[in-house]
Amino acid sequence: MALNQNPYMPEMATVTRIIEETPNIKSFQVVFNDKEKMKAFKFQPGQVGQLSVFGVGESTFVINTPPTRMEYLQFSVMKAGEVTSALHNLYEGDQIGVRAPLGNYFPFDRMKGKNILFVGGGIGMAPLRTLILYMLDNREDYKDITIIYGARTPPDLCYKEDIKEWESRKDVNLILTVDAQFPGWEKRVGFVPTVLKEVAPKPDNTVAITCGPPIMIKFVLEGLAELKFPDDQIVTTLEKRMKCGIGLCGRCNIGHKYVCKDGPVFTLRELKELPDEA
Amino acid sequence: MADTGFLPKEKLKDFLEALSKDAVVYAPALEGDIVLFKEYSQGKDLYLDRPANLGPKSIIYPQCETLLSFDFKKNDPEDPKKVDIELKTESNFANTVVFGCRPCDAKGLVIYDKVFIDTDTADPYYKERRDKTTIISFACEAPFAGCFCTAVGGGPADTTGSDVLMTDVGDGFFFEALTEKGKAVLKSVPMQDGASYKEKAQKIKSEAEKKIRNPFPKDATEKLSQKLFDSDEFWEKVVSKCISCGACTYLCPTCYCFNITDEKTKDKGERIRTWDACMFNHFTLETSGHNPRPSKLKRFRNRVGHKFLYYPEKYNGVIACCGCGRCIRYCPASVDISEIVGYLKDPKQK
Amino acid sequence: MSDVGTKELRIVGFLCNWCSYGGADTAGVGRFKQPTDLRIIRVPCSGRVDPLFVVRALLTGADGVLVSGCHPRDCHYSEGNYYARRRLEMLRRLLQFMGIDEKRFHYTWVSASEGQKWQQVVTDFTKQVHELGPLHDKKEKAD
Amino acid sequence: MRVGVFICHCGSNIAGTVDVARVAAEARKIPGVAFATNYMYTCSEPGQDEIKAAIKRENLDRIVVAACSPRMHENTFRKTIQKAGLNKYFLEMANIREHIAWIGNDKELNTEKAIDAVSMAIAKVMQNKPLHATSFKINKRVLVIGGGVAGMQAALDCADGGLDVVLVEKSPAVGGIMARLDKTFPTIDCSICILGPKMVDVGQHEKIKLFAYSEIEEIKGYIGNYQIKIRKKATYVDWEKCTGCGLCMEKCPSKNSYDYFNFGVAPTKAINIPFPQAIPKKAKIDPNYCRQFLKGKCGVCAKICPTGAINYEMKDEIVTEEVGAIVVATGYGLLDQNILTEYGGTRYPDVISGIQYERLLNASGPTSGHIERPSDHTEPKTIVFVSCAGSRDKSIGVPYCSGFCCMYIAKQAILTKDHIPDSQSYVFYMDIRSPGKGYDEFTRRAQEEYGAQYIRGRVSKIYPKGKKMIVRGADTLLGTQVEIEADLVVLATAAIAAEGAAEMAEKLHISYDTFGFYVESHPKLRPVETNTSGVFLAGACQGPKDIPSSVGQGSAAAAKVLSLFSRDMLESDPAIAQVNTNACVGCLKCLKTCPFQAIVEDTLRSGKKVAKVIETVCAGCGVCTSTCPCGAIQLQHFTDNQLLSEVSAICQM
Amino acid sequence: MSTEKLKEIILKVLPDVDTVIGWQEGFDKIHITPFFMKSPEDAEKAVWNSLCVQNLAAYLPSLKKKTAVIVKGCDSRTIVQYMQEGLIDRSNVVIIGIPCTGVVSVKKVLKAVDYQPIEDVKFSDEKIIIKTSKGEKTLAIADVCPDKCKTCQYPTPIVYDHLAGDPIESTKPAESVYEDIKEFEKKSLEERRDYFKNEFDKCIRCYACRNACPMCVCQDSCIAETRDPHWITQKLSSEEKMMFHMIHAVHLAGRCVECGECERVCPMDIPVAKLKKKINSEMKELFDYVPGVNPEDKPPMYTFNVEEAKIKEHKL
Repeated sequence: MALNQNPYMPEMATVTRIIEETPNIKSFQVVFNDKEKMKAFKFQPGQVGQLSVFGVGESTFVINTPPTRMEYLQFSVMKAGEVTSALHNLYEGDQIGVRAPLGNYFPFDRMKGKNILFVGGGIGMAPLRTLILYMLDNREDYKDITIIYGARTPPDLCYKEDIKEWESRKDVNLILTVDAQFPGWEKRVGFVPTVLKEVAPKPDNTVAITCGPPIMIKFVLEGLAELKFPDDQIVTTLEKRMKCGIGLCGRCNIGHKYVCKDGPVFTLRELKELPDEA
Repeated sequence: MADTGFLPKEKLKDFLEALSKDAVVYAPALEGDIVLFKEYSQGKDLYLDRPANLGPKSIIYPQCETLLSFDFKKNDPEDPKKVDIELKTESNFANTVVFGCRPCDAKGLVIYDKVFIDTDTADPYYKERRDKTTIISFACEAPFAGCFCTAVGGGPADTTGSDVLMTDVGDGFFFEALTEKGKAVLKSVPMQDGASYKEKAQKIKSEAEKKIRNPFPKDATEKLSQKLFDSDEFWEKVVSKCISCGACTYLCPTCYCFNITDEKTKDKGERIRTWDACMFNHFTLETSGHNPRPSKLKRFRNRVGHKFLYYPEKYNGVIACCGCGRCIRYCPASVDISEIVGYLKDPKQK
Repeated sequence: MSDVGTKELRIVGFLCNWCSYGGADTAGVGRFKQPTDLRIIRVPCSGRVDPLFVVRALLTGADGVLVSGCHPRDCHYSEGNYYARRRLEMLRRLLQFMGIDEKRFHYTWVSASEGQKWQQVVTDFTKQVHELGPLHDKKEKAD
Repeated sequence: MRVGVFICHCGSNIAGTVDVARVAAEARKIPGVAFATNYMYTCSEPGQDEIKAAIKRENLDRIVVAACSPRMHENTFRKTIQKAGLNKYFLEMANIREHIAWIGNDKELNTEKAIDAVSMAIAKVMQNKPLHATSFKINKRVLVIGGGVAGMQAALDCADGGLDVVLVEKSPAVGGIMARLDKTFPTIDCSICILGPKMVDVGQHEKIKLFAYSEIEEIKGYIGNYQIKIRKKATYVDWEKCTGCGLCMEKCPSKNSYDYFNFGVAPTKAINIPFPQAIPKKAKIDPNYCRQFLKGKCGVCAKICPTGAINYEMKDEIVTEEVGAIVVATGYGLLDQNILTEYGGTRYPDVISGIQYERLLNASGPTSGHIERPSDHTEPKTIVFVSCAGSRDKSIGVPYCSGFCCMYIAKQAILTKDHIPDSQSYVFYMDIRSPGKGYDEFTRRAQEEYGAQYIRGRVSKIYPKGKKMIVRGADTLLGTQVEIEADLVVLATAAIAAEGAAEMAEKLHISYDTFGFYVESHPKLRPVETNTSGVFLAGACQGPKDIPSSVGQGSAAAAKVLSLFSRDMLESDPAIAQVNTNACVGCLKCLKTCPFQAIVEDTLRSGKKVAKVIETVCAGCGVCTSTCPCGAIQLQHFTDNQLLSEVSAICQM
Repeated sequence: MSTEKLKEIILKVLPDVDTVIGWQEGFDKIHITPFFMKSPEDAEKAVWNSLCVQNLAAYLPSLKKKTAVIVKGCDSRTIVQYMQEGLIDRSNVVIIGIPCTGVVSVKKVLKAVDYQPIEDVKFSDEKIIIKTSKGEKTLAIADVCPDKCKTCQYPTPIVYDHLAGDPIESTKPAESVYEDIKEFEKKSLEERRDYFKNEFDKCIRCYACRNACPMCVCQDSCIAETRDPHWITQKLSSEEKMMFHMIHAVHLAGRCVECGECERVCPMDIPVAKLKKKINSEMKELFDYVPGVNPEDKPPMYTFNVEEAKIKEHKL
């Protein structure tokens, strides 16, 4: 499954398309230069990849296209540090390195036959997108799908094309929200945790998957607890400073778990067993 | 018979020179007042009186190594926008013998092995060097300041990780091969049969073991107190004096945390791996400024946790500490990890 | 070939924008010929020159480093060169101590009108560095 | 990243000694460079159009122009790329003309050097970040320093343009040197008669706030927002009450006070109004001569003053004014005659300076316009004028020409003849400098109509002989030695920088030349601007000037201020220091070294103490950046990483 | 000075402060370790003897609460320098000074006893008696003291609120302070360059010297580890090691209080303090400035004179 025998060796890939999702988030569609490897590449929703801008460094991003759609791998990058800034300086046709797949993935098998609640904020929608698309591609395996997605302002919402499609589907309940009133915005206004409580989904036979900024996650988890979601039906993904991506370098551990290898996907129950070092 | 051997002291240099023919030999040497592993060459002084300040870990797991190098190539003169990147790795590690490290140093390598080799993503750089290296350890006759090897399941003549164990039996050295590699080494050099020294060596070794201090119960199954481990107050008490430097981790034969950084010039560069230390603030610092382990208390707790809780949890109860005592000996503030673990194992201690 | 020696050496110059960079411009306008070894980095003020830039340059390949700013009292930022003077004097003495000939490092003041002085400074400093020869063994590659 | 590189031929200026095509080809090889070309005149309109077109066509995001000095054309190209949609800070220039092509003959070496210069610029531009100016409000008040004719002109023009003006004059009355002149050349009209109305206007203009007998204590701030501390020196007379009646001056028993206004031609009273037309017309006590101060008793003026304005306890007072621009019109000074030892220094009372002679000629002067010898008050018949008394003399540090002496000597020779028809004037000159409208004709009139004898040559010695002064000099035209027995000798002492000019420049953060005259932004094209934006120059503080030039500059400076103030907001240069609060440890060493007090202590929400830059105060010198040990405060556009990238572009072993 | 007197002061001060930083016995008899005392019981364990080498003042800037700290004369210069630079709030610090005639270099003692594990240590009259398995060895403290003690100018703390003992005067001539620097400068340029290359090549970049340095205010923000700014790579070449030590030296210009901690803590025995001491000698020469002596002084690198009496323009 690994692209390379040497786990540090990236696979060279070409950026085929760059989408400006928001003023500071770009999505990169990437195809391995080696067509055979592209064809043979296998991964699971929720797994991540390390993108290399050579000379600058590597950084971890979730593969936000599902394994059911393999024309390219998509990564969404918010401009923050050195590597993300360098990625933002790329053009279509530029070469990057990819180490993937890394880490664990969403327990989508165990979610079969259940209602699914996605709660996402900002760039946190990236890991959810891969699972949403995967589930939509296997729609019959899952029951109700509810997506609560919020951002600071409407222009800060990612995946506008997907949103359009999800809105038009009857089998998806999409709830969008922004933090404050915005000219032309007619949908909900309010922070994601507040909207979650307003929507008040039932915990029965439902798995909640949440991802977003730390402060949002904190209050979403509180909200889910209020709504009586049990800890093992809450799934989240963690983000940490990572270097090796293979559980060696020692910086992303929380207790004995390495986020890069044993994560990034954890149930709330698993997290509660670990030291408070998120 | 190549399983044991004996060399009179004056023949030791001949032995090393013989080894040097087929391999690069690293042996401890005096550099000013400190002891370092240096490439052995003819006539060079050997220094075996005390453990090296920095063990042999840097030979097998160098402090800085190139993971890969890259060249930016503009192959199409018509299209300066198109830049191809060629990646290269190099491996030219020669057969190596580490001579005269201590049993604790060798044990440290076994702790690395589990991380770097016994995994589905084995580290090829480490593995190559490990495979090509033979370890000849030198049993300790007496403990050195801060040592506590027996408490973590080792001993002054522990054989874990060594290919050959060497014991000073007074007029010479007694060698025992412990692995096939070890046998091969002993075979390659003419040596007296050592069988007659076996008993004497054994006695020296068990005498030595008795001299090692035991800061906490040796029984590895004895759990650390989770309550104390989780208590900030406890950590504040024991590590307020820590200055957050990396001396303990860099000198530690079992610490392996690393950093990966890219460096480039105009049209080429390399990705390098360098030792890093979990005691540094920046180790876990994220771009946003958020740090999951923001204080030295949290970082120290993670270091102790890693060695005495997390690693054992992952690897069948094996403690990721070899008790060499370097972190205690060279700590600028004389922080004593064995004392801390002692508290954690027996919170009733005052 | 450099005017003063056989092979060109690497000399890095940090020039303040308002005086010395202008002085070098003036020298250019006046067609005052100079040796070619010098590579100029423009900084707003000699006070911007962290002594560590000099160290970095000398450690990574420069054979000489020249810093030039406005004359004392004439700093565009009124005080920058006073700080530069203290820092660079300290550095000069430190370099000599650690075994890098202080003659490889020179700091001076050249105003925007002193084209001829600039020519003199470049010529003399280049000559001085050439007399010392290369600082690094260029064959020995840094790892 | 897509860098575009443009190598300019500058005709043959660069291409003559640099292989520009090769430089472009080498640049093209560098990863990140998407486009590189060479062009005949990059700064020309088609050249700039080519850059804009390439930015669009090649999708370039950063530009390097290798051409002349950035001091020449950086702004040009910044505007160019801005027009093409790039942030203007995505430009770097490599100076391959002044620093390479023009100073080396070896094409091969020049080309190598140019390649390095371009590589450095490319390395730096890749580190550049887009910077955005922030706007701030302008305080539309102007400070004029100096109430001479230039300063008054600037003040009046600004005030008439609707601006509030703060005019600070260090002496007790405005008028400057011109107020002391008798007549002006070449028209011979009465100086005070033409200046007087201007002085009255200044005194009465509702938009002008006049601080006479005041000095600038401190200047803080930046263009658009200056805070000025003004020291109102103690006059010991409450000017609110003083009516300028002059009774005090009349009755004052201290008759031997030095008369600054009259350059010591005759003494004055310890309490005085400097001259009849003085604006403001207020009395002031000179405590160096006043008996009340020297002996602790007298009090005559206090007793006599009808309004009770005298206050011996008065102290200097500091007032603060806020303005948005500053016009510096601090004028000039005159060489101390004592330096001219070969002329006797000031030992001979009948060897006087031109300005002193001016006071002798003046009807409101100490002699009421009668020319008399200071020694015996007799009328002189033979008068010798010595030009270049100090000027054009390297040995005393005045290598330059004072500019106006030739003209005023001619004037004084003419006036002398008017006053004393049977007098004979001699003028020793080196060259006659008379390049102005009607000027040369004027000097000829002095010779031809008024019989002044012009002798080309230097005076080597002046010494007394009986009641006469012997002036010995060479006549270089005749090649002989001349000796003239003079009754009075007038020296055209050199014009030098005003007293305290350097200290004032330091307060203003402007530069001054070796002689203490202030340096303009550009000698041809920006003659009244300084390198410190918001500070303008007028008059002789920039160099010796005659009245029309001074007045012209006063108006020019006013025009600059008015055009600056035609906007409500100014844009600040974004190339200033910025603090990374994550890295800042709050040691505040930067605060200690900032020359502009632009850094203050700040506390973050987390309670962390950090440094904070006041954007509008920061001038962008970068002293803080090289002070900060942790690299937390970075001068934008000259960050550590930007400069390090340049270093590594050329220093890779 | 008696430990008893010190304990008395600690007990007196304790109620007013959060912590008293002192020393206690370490993992063996030769090692003393810093001790953060919170209670009277803690105070009982406090120790003072010639093995109390650590400069405890270095902890002060990182502590928020009111703290008392025990300082030797040399350590007190740290506090004075903190005051010059505004790095501590003096009213939040209680200084317990100890007059000190010299401490012991553990490295030198260990060397003297062939690095044998130490079983016991006793003091007697300017001497230290070391017991190892090979017997007892008596060493004169003067022979095994750190180099800084040999030229100590400040045996009594410069600032203190309480003094545990009577003030003592320095017996060392002031000119002796920089003798070692002058001596070293007799070496040729090349010898000096080789010397530093060899020494710094031993560096493992553990940053113990930096972290132990009381004047390294950056600590977690140190540019030795950042990429913005990217002054230095993580490579282990001689150039990078040299660069790191130059960064340390240059940043300490006019600030190094010569406590010697950098050198003491170096696990590789590198003479880390040498460059800094050289700069100090120049600060004395150029600006007549000695760091950490007068709280009113301004560190010379953060100020200037328009006319510098001792800096002459260099001719080419």
